[in-house]
Order: sequence, then structure tokens, then C-alpha cells
Amino acid sequence: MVSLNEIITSVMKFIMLNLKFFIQVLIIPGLLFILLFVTFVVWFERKYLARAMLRIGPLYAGRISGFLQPIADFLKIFTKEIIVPSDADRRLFYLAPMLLPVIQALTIILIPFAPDWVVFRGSGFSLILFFAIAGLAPLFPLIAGWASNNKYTIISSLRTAYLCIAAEIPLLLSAVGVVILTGSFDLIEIVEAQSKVWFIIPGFLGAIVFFIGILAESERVPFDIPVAEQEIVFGWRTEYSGILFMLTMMAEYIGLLSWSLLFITLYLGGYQGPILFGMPLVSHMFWVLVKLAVLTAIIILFRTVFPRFRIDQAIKIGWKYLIPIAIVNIFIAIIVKTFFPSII
Amino acid sequence: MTKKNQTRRLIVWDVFNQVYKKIIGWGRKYSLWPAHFITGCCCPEFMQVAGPRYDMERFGILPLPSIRQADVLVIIGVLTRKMASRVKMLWEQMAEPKYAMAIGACPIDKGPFYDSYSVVRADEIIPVDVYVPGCPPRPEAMIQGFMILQKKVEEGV
Amino acid sequence: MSEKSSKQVMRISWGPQHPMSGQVRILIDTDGERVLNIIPDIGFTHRGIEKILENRNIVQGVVPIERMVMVDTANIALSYVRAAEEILGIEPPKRAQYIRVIICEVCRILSHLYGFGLAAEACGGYPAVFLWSTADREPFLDLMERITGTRWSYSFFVPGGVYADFPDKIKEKFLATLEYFEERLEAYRRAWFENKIFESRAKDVGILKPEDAIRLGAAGPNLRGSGVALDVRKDEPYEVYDEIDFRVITQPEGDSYARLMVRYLEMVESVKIIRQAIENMPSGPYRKFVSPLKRLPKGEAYSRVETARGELGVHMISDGGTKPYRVKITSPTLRNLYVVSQMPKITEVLLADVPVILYSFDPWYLDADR
Amino acid sequence: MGEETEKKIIEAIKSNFQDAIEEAEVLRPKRISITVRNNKMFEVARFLRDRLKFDYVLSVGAVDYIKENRFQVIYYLLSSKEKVVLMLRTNIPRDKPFTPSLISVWEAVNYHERETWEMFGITFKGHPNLTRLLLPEDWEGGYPLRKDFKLSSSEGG
Repeated sequence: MVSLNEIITSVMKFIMLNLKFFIQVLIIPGLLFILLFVTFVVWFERKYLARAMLRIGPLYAGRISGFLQPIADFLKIFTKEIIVPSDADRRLFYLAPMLLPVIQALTIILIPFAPDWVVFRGSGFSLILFFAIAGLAPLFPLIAGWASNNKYTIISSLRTAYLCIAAEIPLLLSAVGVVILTGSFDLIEIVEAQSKVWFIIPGFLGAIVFFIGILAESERVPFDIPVAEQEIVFGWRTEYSGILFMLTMMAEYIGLLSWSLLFITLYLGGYQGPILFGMPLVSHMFWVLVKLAVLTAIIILFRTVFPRFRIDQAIKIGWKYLIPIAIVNIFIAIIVKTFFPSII
Repeated sequence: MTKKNQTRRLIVWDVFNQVYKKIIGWGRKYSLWPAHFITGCCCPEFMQVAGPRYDMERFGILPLPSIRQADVLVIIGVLTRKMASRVKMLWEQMAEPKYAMAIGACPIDKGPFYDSYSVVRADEIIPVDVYVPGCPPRPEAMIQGFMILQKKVEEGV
Repeated sequence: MSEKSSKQVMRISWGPQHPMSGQVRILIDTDGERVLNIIPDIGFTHRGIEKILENRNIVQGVVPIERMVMVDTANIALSYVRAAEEILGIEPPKRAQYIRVIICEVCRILSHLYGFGLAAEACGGYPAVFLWSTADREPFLDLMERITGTRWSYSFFVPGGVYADFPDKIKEKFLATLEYFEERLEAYRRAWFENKIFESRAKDVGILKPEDAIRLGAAGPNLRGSGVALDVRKDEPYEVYDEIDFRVITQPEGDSYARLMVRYLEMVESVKIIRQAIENMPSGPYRKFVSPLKRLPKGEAYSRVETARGELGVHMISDGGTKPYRVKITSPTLRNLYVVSQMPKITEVLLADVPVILYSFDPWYLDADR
Repeated sequence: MGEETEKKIIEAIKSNFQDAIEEAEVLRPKRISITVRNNKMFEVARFLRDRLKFDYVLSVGAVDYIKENRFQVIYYLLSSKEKVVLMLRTNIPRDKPFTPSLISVWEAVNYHERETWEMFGITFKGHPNLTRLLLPEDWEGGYPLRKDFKLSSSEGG
């Protein structure tokens, strides 16, 4: 009979063999990074919104300016009762909130944090793989909306479907602009190609379309129509309580994280940046995190400044304005690629 | 299983239990989410408490749209018979560690409408944890009510 | 069900527990995103104030009637008190009338700010403006606390005058608050009325033509938002409104944007009124004592007052006892809610427009329920 | 000020409906009160709206004169041009509280007539949906605003 410590030693040997893989999965682009990012963004958003409203925001949770507030929320929700409506479809009701954060987090494995620090290289097609996985994400609000058998959630899940269709096509087209500039689908080659100039300068129109696409895809404020509190109570999350509700909230922030990381890799030169104190690996990661912080702050700023679009206005923006601009951006990319290759 | 192991295990379990209670109590104390639900005429004062000057979010109190995720049902102002049936329904829909708070003189004992035919007291409908008198009570009184509720939440884990 | 049953009509209920629906249940029949029918189900805060007032003498009666609209207490107490004075046949001293006008206009600003904040919230979770309006109410609440002793339900008006004198010490503080408020109004205009997304959400939404507004009975700023200049302060000047020059604000378009613009400009106008009232307020007695146990002479009186939500009237009938025989209150929000319920028949309404339209009418459901 | 407009309106009404008008008087400037016989309500209402331009309805109320065993239904009307308030009254016996509904003349009286029916038990014949407006759905306590409906404290005086 295999004894306990034998198992432990073999597992330890396996871990020591591919230590880098475990660090990548568990720490830097993996579990710890995502949880810390979600906790920090929740705290930052509540404090930032409070400042916009001239108030203080969470203060007494942790001693200094309430930084333990998200942890207090998590501890409370962790021990709360999970209520499943009687006429809800139990299996799907549990499935949707569990799988949604997983799918959103799955896309982060393709993002390069350093020249050789990427979990899965995607054999040259990581951009297409990213869009394939991210395309699954809108499916789960539909499942959740249908499973919780509530009028608010059905309306909200249909709105998610409209919004995601209207948002993903401009995203794809503007990504095509970047692919033309680099000539390859691999995210690491895209980042390497941006060493001379970031693609936000030649592909400026594409960057704008991509940014608006991010807001619509991750349902941030001007486009947070599926979770419109004023019309449909809490969107497709209305029936969830306890840890399931926590998972759906985390999914929203992980979606924001994955899409803004893609924006950084495509347009802001991924991990490009001056090397600090001679340690290339750490400085590459440092630059990615700095750009991520700036981008997330801008996205959260939108929440204090703008009200919300109506669903038909949002779709009109997606189809009528974003797609033509993205196509124009493709032409610009072709012109830049053929006539002034020296810029890139 | 010798007696020594058993007592050691009990001690370990007791220590873990207390640590668990302290942490979860602290978590629940600083994250009381009332539902977006206003029953009566004290609601402008509750908005002032949520406003910048008194700011109940310092204590982690964040009004949430849906009743499923709320853990405090705050009865703000007068409670009429028609509203009482909805309050009863909401109270049953809330997830388990739930608390109730009655703000204003009317839920306590019908306030200035003592002889009205359609006003009811709050404790005829749901078990109330904290009462805040006043018509409308001052924002400081409401925040003190929340702090008393926080103490009760922390001990009652 | 509606007669167009060929479509799949879904009835959504925004119950009393809903971020946008105050103390009311709004039933909406929708076909997809298009709204066919809005039915406000009110009565959740019906305290039977008209029955209670038959049990209170004229000094006690101010307390329950003030709780009808907690945000705009002074105007409502004023209509009750003026009806009592008309029956008693007495006229409050000049200084009391000026104090009453000041407090009523401050209440109008407080109420419009509250309605303003809720309209911002209804347009799509726009938290900054709602909390700004809450912050900008605090200075006025402090002033009211200095004058009347409480922040909200003042019970400051009594048949025959006012309860206490206007302390002259706080005149400068009052004028300083008004200056600060005018800067804040400027901030609202830049952050709110020139916000493109708000314009796209509120313009041409819920258009109310003038003849529809009168036929359906819209009240106050909603009527003036459609271009009908009906304002009790000008048509039938009460207190000292005839000695103060101010203009009645109307907007021709009649959509939600116009109604909010009327409220915004009325706040600007109220600041001017308060300034004039403070400057030429005479000295002298502030109250002519009327004992609450005095038997009311037989008779009736209908007093009209322009509250922030529209024209409110109190019809008091007395049969010689100390308590009025019957007090009928005409509530403006009941008329506004009927106009909201007829909106889908006048213009095309989407589901996301319902909160915008509903809160551009600035409803206060306790006012409709009484 | 004078009351020429009010007197002109009273003359116009008196000249058209001598028998229908029981009494018509000017209470004070900008306040007119007419009492109309119940069966002629409809014609007088149509005349007021079309010829005298009383197009804005403030509200509908009723008074219960229990000693004279009669209800008095009052329509509060406002002319948006002359800005004069007219109270159109009609007396109906307490035991047969029926009166024609004027909803076909003024659409806005819908909610007000429902509320008066709920509070007094006066049925408005021809009203499309006389259902509960303010009281709770399961209310069987009679008609609250009638004088014989006693409040809990009114015995105490």
C-alpha cells in the first residue's frame, strides 16, 4: 500500500521539476494575482466613487482608510445562506456562477508578462485563442438568467446577448488592425513588434474602438445595461445570494482584468519598458502592472462621470459607429504597413 | 484515543472555534448591506445619512438593490397595513443571518398617526433588533442605531 | 391583459422593494423592450391623514399634514394654515408673511434638489449628482435648524403667524449660503445638463404636449415644462408674493429634459426670491395669537399653494367646533401619476425610459397616498 | 379686483340651466361654487368644459353630512385661461349614493373618483374600473371617511 509520505515526496519532485509553471499558475498571472487584483479594485472603486460623491467611503474596516473592506465583505458573504428559488433549474443555477469566473480567468493565461513568462504560448495563434475563450463568457449570463426563472433576469440576459454581439465585432476588427501591423497572431510577437513605437500611435482609431469595446464587453458604466439597477433590480444576479453572488461579482472584475490586459498587450506595448536595476523579468512585470493600474483607474473614472446608455443606443453605437471606424482603421494599418514600414 | 489526545483535540477545536467566531463576527460587523427599501416618510433623512456629511459607508453599510444579498431590513418611517404584507414577504426571502432595524417613531408606536386606521407597529410584523426613535430621527441617531446593530451582530455570531 | 394580445405581453412589477420605485408598486406591460402600459399601484403609505385631521384642532393639525411630503413640509403646512386663517378671518402680520415666504422657498429648493438627485439616479446610476444634491442640502438644513429648531418637519407655521421670530444674526450666514449654492448650481449645469449621454437619455423622451398636459392634469413644473404658464404664486398671489418680482419659468419642448430644466431654473429663481424677502423684511410682531381651543366659525375655505410638486389645495369645512368638520387635500402627485400612467398612449416608451420619465415628474408617493 | 369674470361665469351658467342649478355664488375672488341637481350633472359639466373653458381638474372630493343624511360630491375645477377655481357640487342621499361619473367629460378624474368611491362608498356610474386605489387589497373595514367610521381614539375625544 503506498504510504502517505511517498505520495508527498513524488508530488514535491513533480513540483520542483516544473516550478516555473506552478509559479505562473498560482502566483503571478494566476490565482493570487487575480484575487489580489479583485480585492484591490473593489476597494479602489468604492473609495474612488466615494471621493467623487464628496464622501469618505469605507473607513473603519481596516485601521487605515478601510483597506480590509473587501475582505470583510468576503467573510460575511462566505458564511451567508445560499437560497435557490424553488422553480429555478438547480443544476444550471449553480453552474453559471461557478464557470463564469473560470472562463474569464482562463483568458489571462495567454497574456505575456515577460518575453518568456507566458503560461501557454498558444503555438502562434494566441490572439485568436483569446477571442475564442472570451467569446464563451457572455453565454453564462444567459444560462444564469434563464435558470433563475425571474422576469428581471430574463430581460437582463437577453440584453447581455445584444450587447456582447454589438461589442465583439468592433473588438475583432480593431484587433485585425494590429495583426496587419505585425503580421502575426502571436501576442509575444505583437509585443516585440511594438518595441520602436506602441501601436496606440499608428492605430489610434483602433485603440479608441477597442477601448469602447472593452467598456461594452465587461459591462462598465456607460454600457452597464444588463445590470441596470434602476430598471431590472440586479440584472441576472438578482436571485444569487451568498458565495454564488460573490463569484458573479468577481467574474465582472476578472472580465475587466482580462480585457484590459489584452488592450495593454495590443496597444500599449505589453511588457515593453526601460529595464530597472538590471532585473529584466521583474521590470517587465512591473511595467505591465503599471499600465494595468492606469487603465483600470481610467475605466473606473467613467463610472463617476457618465450615466448609462439605453440598450438601443448602445447597439446603435456598436453597429453604426464602431464597425465603420474599425474598418477605416484597417485601411490606415494597410497604408502604414506598405508605404511607411519604417514607423513600426 | 487516550484521554490526553481527546482533551488536546477539544482545546484545539475550542481555540479554532473562538478564532473563527472573532473573524466572521468582524467580517459581518463591517459589511451590513441594507436593501433598497423605504417604507415611510423618514426617507430624506436616510438619504442624508447615506450622503457625504454623515456617510454611513464608513461603516461598510452599502445599500444593495436586491433583497437576496441584503442582511439588514431597515424599516424607515411609517409602516402601513398594505406595506406590512410586503415587509413580511421580504423578511422571508432574505438569506439567513438577517437583522431588522426600525427607524422613526412610527414603527415603534405609530408616531404622529397614533389614531390612524391603516398604520401598524413594526414588531407586529417582523422581529426587530434595533429601534431608532425620532420623527425623523437625527442622522447621528441613525448611525448610533447602526453601531448598536454592529455590536449585536458581532456578539451574536 | 391589453387588447394587443397577439404580442407576448409580459407584466413586470417594480415592487415597493426596488432601487427606483420608492413606496409604490409599478406594473409595466412590456412586449420585449417596448412598454404598452404603466399602472402605478399606490397606497403603500396611506395613513388616512384626512380622517386624522378631523380629529385634530387647527394648531395640532399642522403636524400630520406636514408628513405628507417630508421634503417640502413648509408649503403644505402653509396651505393648511392659510385655510384655517381664511375661516377665522384673520390676517398674519407682515413680518410673519415674509418669514413664511423665505421658509417656503428654501423648502422648494430642498425639494427640487431631492427630485434632481433622484432623476440623476434614474438616468442610469449616476451616483455623483445624487450625492452632490444631498450634500448641497446640508447648509440649508443647518439654516432651518437655526430658525425653526428641526431639520425636516418644522411645525413652524401656526394660524395667525409663525412660531418664533426670524433671528437677525443669521442674515449674513443666509446670504453666504445662497452665494455658495449659486456656485453649486453652476457646477450642476456643467456636470449634468451638458452631459451628452444624459441629453441622449432625456431629450425627446416622454414628450407631453400642452393640450395633453392640461387634459390629463399634470401639475406644477411638469405643466410648465410643456409651456403652460400656470403658477399659483402669480395667478393668485398669496402671502407677499405680489411684492416680490420673479418670473414663471416655462420650457416649450415638454420632454423629460425640459421638466428637469424647469426645476433647475426654479431653484435659481427661488434664490432671488429669498434675497428680496430677506432685504425688505419689515420688523414688527411675528404672530397674532390664536388659541387652539377657539371655536371655528361655521364656513369653508379652499386655499391654493404652489408646492414644489405642483398646486396643492386644502378645502377646510368647519361646523362650529374646535376641530374642522372635513379637510379635503388635492394632491399634485396623484395627478402627476395619472399622467405617467397615460404616457405610453401618448408617446413611444421603452423599458429603460420608464424610470427617466417617472422621475422627471418628481413623484412623491406619500403625497398621493395621504 | 372686482369679480366681473366670476359674475359673468355665473350669469352664463344660470342663463343656460335655470332648473338644474340649485345655488350658485361667489365665495371670494377667484372662487365660485355651484350646486347642481344630480340628473343634470352631465350637461352642466359638458357646458363648463366646452363653453366656459374649465379644462383642468384639480381633484374630486366628498363631504358626509350625516345629520342631514346626505353626501355632497365636489369637483374642483380650474380654468387655465381665467385662472378661476370652480367647485361643482351635487347632493346625493346617503342611502342611495349613486352619481354619474364625469370621466367622459374630464379624463383626469379617473383616480380621484376611484379614491372617493373607496373612501365614501359613492359609486360613480359609468366609471371603467372602480377598484381599490389607496386601501390594502384585503380591506373590509367599511368606508373610512364616513362619519360613522370611528377612529380608535375618537371616542377618547
